Amino acid sequence: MSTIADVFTVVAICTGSFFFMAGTVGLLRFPDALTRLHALTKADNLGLGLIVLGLLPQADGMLGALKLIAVWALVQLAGATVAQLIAHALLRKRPPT
Amino acid sequence: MSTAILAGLTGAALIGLGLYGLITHPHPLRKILAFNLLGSGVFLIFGIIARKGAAAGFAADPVPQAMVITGIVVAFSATALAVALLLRLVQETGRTTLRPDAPAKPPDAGADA
Amino acid sequence: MSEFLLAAAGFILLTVAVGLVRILRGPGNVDRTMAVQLLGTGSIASLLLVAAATGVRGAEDVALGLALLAAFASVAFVNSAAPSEPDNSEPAAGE
Amino acid sequence: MTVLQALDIGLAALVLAVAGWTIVAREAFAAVVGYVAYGLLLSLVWVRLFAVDVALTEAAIGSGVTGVLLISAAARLRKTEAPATDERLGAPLRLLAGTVCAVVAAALAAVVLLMPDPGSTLAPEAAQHLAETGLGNPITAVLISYRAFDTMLEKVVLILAVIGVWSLAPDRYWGGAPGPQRVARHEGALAFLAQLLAPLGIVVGVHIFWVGADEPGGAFQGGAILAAMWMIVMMARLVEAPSISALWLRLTLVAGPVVFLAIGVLGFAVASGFLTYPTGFAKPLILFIEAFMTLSIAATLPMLVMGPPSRPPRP
Repeated sequence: MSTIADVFTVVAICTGSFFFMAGTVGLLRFPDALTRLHALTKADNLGLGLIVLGLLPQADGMLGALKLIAVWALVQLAGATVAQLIAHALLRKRPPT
Repeated sequence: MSTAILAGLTGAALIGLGLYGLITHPHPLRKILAFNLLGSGVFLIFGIIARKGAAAGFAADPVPQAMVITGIVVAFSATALAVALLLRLVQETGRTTLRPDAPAKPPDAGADA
Repeated sequence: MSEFLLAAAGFILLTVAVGLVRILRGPGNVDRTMAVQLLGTGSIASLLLVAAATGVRGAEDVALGLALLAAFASVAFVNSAAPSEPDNSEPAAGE
Repeated sequence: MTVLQALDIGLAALVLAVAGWTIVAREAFAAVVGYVAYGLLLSLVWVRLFAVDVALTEAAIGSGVTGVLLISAAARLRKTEAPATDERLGAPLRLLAGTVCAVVAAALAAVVLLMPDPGSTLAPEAAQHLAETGLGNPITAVLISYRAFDTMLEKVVLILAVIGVWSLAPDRYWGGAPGPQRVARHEGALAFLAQLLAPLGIVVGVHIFWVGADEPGGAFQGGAILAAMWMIVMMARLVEAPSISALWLRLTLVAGPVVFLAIGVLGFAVASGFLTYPTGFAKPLILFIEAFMTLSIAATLPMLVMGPPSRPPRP
């Protein structure tokens, strides 16, 4: 049982780390701010989400698991809003050509 | 090398960096920033003192930790007061320097609310 | 297991730190804000991993605090970038 | 070298790199953004030092609230940066300053390396006081019982800072309110964030204050999170900053130190002196004091960030 949980953890955390790397590569390589924003939100949502998912089997008790999920939900909320706000700020500065 | 010594060395380097910024930057906001850097370096040195004082079943001596917590709050209030002073100075004179021989500029009306 | 978690934490920290090159390069302040946003998420992830590996008590609460403040700096940035737009055009509602 | 050591060294290098950036950056805004990142990394370092209470404080105050203060200041001071660069020190002086700072850093590094291990400690005294208070978190016990006097004075410092900031207001604005005005139509996303985040944040803030008796947390950390939540609803312009002459605001600001002082003076009558607690009642009294301190901190930090009043008082 614990082996299955461990394998699950390893797979989820590896995938999550991959998304963080993808987000960074996007942030560095994409040509303009709006596409970079797109890359950033992927890392925010999927990267942290998968890591939290992977840590859930290792969490101690209900409260620990609940806190992990709360962390993810809060970052999700913050990431979504900040993406909106930044996109707004970008559009305001540069009206569509 | 243990984590605590590494953190202490980082703290020493941060104090050096912060001091350098405090001396060389002409803009007061940058000085405030450098001052905060210096402060956090001091706190890290407190961190190693706490970690080395681990005794009585604690992972770290609680007394320096408590001092760091009060220190962070006091550093914040000093920063806030300094920033408020600076903004008021700019609002009044349009400049960030107190040097009497600095070129006078008209007060910046655009220093908005 | 804990070795793996720590390695993952180090890897994530390293990648988001590479992302900080955006702070250096800019070009705009928007890009800098995005780099910090990514670093914030990455630090939360590595904090959770380190906490699970080393078993520091209460580290989830630090992650919770960081998560609450994740949007904080970015909101301040957006607010200060466009400060005086609907400011005086409308009288304060309410009273 | 173990994985953990590699992680520590990487983290330290990263902290130093970001700190270096805040010094060498050309624009103040870029430096301030670096400082926010620096605060985040520093709270990771504190977790690695097993100082979770400090990590929480650093995350909430060092990175979060200070970051907001400096970001808005940098945005407002952008026009003044170019004139200030005229006053840059010359290269020889900068070299001299660099040498002096390197010597200071090297001396401190030597102190760190020569520090005895295990070092001198006050932990046994703290542990003894911990047993008397009935608390489980030694740091809270140090803050409110063993070194209570420091903590009380520190609260007074916070109030002095608020008075200092307020007294920078022009005469015509005295009694007015700081910060932006409330608007009827807000930017959708920001208002949504604030409306959703604030209730959750209040729960987390109260939780961190409450568990502070036995687990990492406490009045400072909980209060700082509550303060951040108040600031976010003000930034979203859902609520307006109160007028600085509002009685409730002033009462909230002084509530923490006043209650602390009152119970401290009561110590003369019912316990063994100033700022001591009667045996058996220490824990409830400490939590009572901490509740008011949390409220005071939650009110003080936003007032410091919002700055002096910027509008004339309403007639």
